[in-house]
Amino acid sequence: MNVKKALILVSLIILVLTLSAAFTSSALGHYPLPLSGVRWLASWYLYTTLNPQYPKFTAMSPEAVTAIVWDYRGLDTLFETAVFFLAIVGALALMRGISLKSLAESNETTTEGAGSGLSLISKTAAKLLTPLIIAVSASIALHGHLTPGGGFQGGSAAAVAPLLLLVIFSVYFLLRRGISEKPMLTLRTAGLLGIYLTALAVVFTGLVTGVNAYVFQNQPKFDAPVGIPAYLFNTLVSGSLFLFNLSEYLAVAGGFTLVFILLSIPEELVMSLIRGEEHE
Amino acid sequence: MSEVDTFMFNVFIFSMILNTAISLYGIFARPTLIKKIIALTIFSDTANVLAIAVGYRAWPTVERSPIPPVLTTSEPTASDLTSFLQTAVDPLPQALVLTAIVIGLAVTLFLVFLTLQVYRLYRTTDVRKISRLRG
Amino acid sequence: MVYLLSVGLLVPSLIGLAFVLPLIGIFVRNVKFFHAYASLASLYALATAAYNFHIVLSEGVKAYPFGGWWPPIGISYEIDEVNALIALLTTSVMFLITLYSAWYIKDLKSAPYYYTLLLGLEVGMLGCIYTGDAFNLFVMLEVMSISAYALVGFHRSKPEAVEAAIKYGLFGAVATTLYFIGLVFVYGSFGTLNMADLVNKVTFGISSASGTYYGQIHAATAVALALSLWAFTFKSAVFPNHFWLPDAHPEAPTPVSAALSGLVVNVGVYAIFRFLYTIFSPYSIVSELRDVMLLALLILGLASGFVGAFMMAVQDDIKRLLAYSTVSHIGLVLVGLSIGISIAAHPNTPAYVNGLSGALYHLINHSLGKSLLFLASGVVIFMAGNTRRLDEIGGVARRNPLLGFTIIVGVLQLLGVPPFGGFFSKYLLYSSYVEAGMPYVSVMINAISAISILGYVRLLYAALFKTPRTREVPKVNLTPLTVLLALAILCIATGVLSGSITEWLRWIVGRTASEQGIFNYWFYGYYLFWGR
Amino acid sequence: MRFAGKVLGVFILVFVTYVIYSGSTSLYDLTTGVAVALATALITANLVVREPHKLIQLQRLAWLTAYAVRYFFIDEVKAHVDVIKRILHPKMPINPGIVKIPYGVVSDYAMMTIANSITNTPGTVVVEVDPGEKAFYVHWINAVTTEPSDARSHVSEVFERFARRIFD
Amino acid sequence: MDPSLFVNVILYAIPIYLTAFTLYAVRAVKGPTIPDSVLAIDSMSYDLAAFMAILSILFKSPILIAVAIVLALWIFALDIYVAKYLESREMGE
Amino acid sequence: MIGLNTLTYLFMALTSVISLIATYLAVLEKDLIRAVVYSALQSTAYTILFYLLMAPDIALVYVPVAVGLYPAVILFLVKKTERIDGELGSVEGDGGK
Amino acid sequence: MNVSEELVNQVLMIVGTGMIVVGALADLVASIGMLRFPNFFVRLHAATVGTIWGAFVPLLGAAFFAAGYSELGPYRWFVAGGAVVTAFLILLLGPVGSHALARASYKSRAAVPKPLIYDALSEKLKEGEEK
Repeated sequence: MNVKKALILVSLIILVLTLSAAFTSSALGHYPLPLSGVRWLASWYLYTTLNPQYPKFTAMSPEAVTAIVWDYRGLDTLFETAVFFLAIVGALALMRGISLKSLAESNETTTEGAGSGLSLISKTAAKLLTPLIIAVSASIALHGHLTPGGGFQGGSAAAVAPLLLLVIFSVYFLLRRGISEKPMLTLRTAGLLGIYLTALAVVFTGLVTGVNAYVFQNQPKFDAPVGIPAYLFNTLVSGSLFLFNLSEYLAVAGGFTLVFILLSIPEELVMSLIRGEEHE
Repeated sequence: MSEVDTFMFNVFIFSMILNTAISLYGIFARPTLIKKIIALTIFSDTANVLAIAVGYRAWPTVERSPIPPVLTTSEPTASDLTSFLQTAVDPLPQALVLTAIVIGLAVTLFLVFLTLQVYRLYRTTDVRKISRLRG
Repeated sequence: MVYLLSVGLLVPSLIGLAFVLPLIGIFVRNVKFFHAYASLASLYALATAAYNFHIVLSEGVKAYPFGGWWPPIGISYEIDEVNALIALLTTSVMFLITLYSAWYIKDLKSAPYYYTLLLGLEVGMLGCIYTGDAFNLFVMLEVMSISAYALVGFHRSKPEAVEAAIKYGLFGAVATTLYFIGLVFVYGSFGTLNMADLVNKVTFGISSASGTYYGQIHAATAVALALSLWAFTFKSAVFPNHFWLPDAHPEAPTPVSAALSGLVVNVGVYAIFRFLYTIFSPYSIVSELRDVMLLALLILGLASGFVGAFMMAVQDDIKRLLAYSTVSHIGLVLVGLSIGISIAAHPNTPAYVNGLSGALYHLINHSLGKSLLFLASGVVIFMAGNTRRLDEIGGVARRNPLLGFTIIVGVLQLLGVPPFGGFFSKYLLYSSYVEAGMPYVSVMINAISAISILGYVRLLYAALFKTPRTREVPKVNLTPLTVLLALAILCIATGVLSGSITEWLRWIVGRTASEQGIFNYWFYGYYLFWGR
Repeated sequence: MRFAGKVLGVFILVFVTYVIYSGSTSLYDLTTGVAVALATALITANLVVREPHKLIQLQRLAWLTAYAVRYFFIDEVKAHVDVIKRILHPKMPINPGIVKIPYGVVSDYAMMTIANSITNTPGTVVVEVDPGEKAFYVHWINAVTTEPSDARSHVSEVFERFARRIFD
Repeated sequence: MDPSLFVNVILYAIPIYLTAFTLYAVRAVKGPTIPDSVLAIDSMSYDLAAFMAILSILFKSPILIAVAIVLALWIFALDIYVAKYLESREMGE
Repeated sequence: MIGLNTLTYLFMALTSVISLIATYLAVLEKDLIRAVVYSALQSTAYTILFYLLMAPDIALVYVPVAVGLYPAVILFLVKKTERIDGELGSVEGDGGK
Repeated sequence: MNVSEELVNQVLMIVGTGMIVVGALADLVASIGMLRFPNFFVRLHAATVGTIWGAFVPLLGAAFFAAGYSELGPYRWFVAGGAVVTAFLILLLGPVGSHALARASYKSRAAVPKPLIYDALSEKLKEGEEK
């Protein structure tokens, strides 16, 4: 046991020394202060993120990070969402066949009283907070192409609302209002499909019209003359970025709520269902 | 004040490197799975801070700070873009870290569900007591 | 005409097929639907991967820029001969595994989740293989890994399975995060993440759209290579990082064991190949660092070969035995990959070409043989009444001659007996180290094969030659046996056609791991977009 | 009709928050604001509002304004100065106690307003609320009295008067 | 008057904020009980939200303000979790 | 007169030192709830770092994830499992169980 | 820019600066209180000082300051709006959080309110148990 700990310590000290030495020999590109400029690649992004002078070479969004996340490197983000999706599916697979539905009906009468959840002050405040949180999170998500924020940021902020209701009241409170596993899974799938279809929209256009087009294309390119309109009624919507943000907002909010509903399934129920299960 | 700035920035970077080591120690040496998960989140967060620090830039002038990589106008002129290029920080590490944070979150969530399942089957989360497998 | 749609659309469209599956699972109450859905999806993947392979063979290296953003600005997929070949291997074996799953997964409760995760696994592997961007590799590694963690823990009420899953998941997450730190160093010093652009900077030094270097690139390369190779050796379970594999692979559902052992470990090997033979190639300015890394890999490969072979001999669980055999074989593949040490073999010498083509050949042989054996072991376990212990299996394979035949084929393939592919690939590895002037490595390869005989013989004896304890064994229907037969035919084909396959692999290695290959990777992946 | 009233109330609340938070009144903000506010209102109306007719009585808003002015400029300042003195005093004169303070309002929002007002003035924190016997249990840094009605006149008389006019 | 005068005044206030944050952090680290730490983190984060608003003006990058509201919201959620943890038998009930 | 740049770097260093202490305590603390609280402190410190490194997007992602979701998830988990890490020790003010 | 608008801006900035400075001082005092006070329940009062004068007031101050600070351009309304919404959210969140923590730690005995001269709540809880 002690040998193992000593081994861990020694290797960690080596790691620290290596990383420090690497940093002090400017392996991160700079030492001791950051670079005085940005790397060339970054200047490409900064220069072309919203540059109407080069209509074939811009993402049409003032927000360079969102532009990179959804346009320049959209593939990463699709699969980042896929990782989150697969994590939720993995959790669902661990919880397969277990649902709160039966408990929710038996708890119909017992949980509305003053005995459960936090105090009445917290409950009243949570009721008032819910629409405010949704308003703020929607603002964060829908302005993702203009100001910091975006689908994930907004969606995770929106998930505070059901989470607070879950913690302050109880999970049965949510279930009685129709926020249960299946609607949340549907919401999540709808969001993911929105992302997916937006990513492929231009390719379909290209296939129909017979011109070249790329997967994840947003604005027209030199060799791919179709794109999603960047302006709608003279308002900047940055083409696909708005659609991506909206879809991701729904998907993330649904996903988080789903995770927390799954986490709040009582242990007795799970144990009673898992015990005596057949396996290979 | 350049020496002070340098010193402070290096304190920051070296703290992050030390954080990496401490959280790795937590992952490998602490016995409880929950503690390992906490340490894992700290570890991936530290990696993210390091990545963002790579994209930072020195102050263009003493008065003028670097700005986030977001244009604050929707109809930029050429001079807007030039000054944006001269002051904005690197957006690429930020986009990468955004992806990495969400991925880390997904993995952590899944590990939490697995830990719960381990507890259901073994009635403990201490890895020293979970020893059906010999490795 | 839409440019190279088959390359660009394959991976995203597969994940789209996975996205809707859990929702369909709520509405459709027929388990046959899910079998058909997953089989069609993986058939689509196989067809597209085959078409991509055809494109590469006929037209050379191709790159697909997502969103129309040219590298290094956007992400691009880049297929050359090696990754198109590995993708073809992956999709074909995955197709067979999906067919087999129709027999294995019977209950409606778990089918949608199982197939979603299996599709996720396939998407992750294909993404890792096709990608031409170092950060996208990280994302796809995570897609692959999280599906793998979830699939390992799929038998949720089995303590060992969940324990193996969390062990795998926890340390896998550390490994990928270390790879991310490596990428931070890459971006910090090279200022780019695109592999073709990295080739440009490290090898050709031609002024690039992403500028030149920043800071000290030797230190950065050392740290980045060390961290990323640690992550890749974790993913492919090389010796000090092999500890999770013998737990995780056996505890997964049998088809998944086959996918993990036969295919997922390949991804790590492929990534090592890409990093050490294309990006930081022998022609690069950091080749002396690369030598150190390759030497370390050689030692680790030999060590894991020995560890796997020794541990095989003492197992009493059929799936654990096969899992240790994976450790041993991946060690051998790594030994082949390490041929590029400059004291051993310069590029384009016979040793170099033999070593790399031997590694590739062995990779293919191992994938086919190991998935065959794992799938067959699933049938054996079923027939023996849900036991995995070697002494309780008691020769059930004798009751079913077809099954017995496939097991013999698989064992001979992995053992390396002359008419089978395993022999020829091991022989290539052997001869390459003899030609490179390191005969002691050749001797060790032989020793590893010799030690592993013991394990395989125990497997054969337990499954086939022991007299069965009971006369009554459950019936197995035709689906798994067809899959096993198909794999067995593939195994025999690799052996029978060994002469032409060897020539062909040598040709592939000459096209990809040579100076011309690196030039092509850079030219078609990076320069072509900017030069036109 | 009742539901429409509730929806309208939440709609206005969400729309105003959205527009203020966005900080501009461009076409984009107004359009998305209306959409978001409508969706939110339809989802949460039943949760948030119980008696929509109170929303349109303007005298309640006027009382709210008056209350805000008085609260922030008189009560808060007094309480802050008191607690700051206690913090900075070398001997730190504190005299803490948990006292019971009854309240007489009916609606939940009025109750919450009183409780938050009490908590938001330094020196008093609501520890527990008992809706059955209509009383707060307040941790008071300087418990000059333990008698419920006395304490009520010290701590929450003013808040209650306003809260009744605003919400009840 | 010149706006830079006001900016300078605020610049002198920054060290006061930093001292306050350090003291809060000391309390958060010292404990002694869990609610103490949570309360210290809580107050610190509300103050940080305010400080972030001020800094976004000093940095002349108005868009940084969005961080403040999210920080305040989630720190509140942390309070609620800890309270629920201390009070209840199961988090979901 | 200290400039804004020095103050920014000072804040950065201060925050990273706080995060270092919080990480150390979070890793070594035996009581898991305390560890969660310390990791929340560390997350808050990292949020400041992201803010100061001019990454509001990252801060907006990071705050929900690290301040909001990780503690919530781990508290759910601890509530369902056990509170003390490693060998049993007495925890003062134990309200959890 | 006309003169009256400039005057309004000046006033807004003066008010804003004043509120920000008040916030700084209140924060300092509150953090000292956090350190000096003997137990959790008394520290709650110091925390309130930090929340209202330490966060609410400077946030409004920042909103005023930004509204008058023309160098920020059209996005200054974004700062002002964000700061105002944050301020009012904190006004709602702060007390609820404090109350929830106080109630939970009292009920679960996670923090013991000592010294205490009078405790009406324990009497009530005792009565409840007797019933």
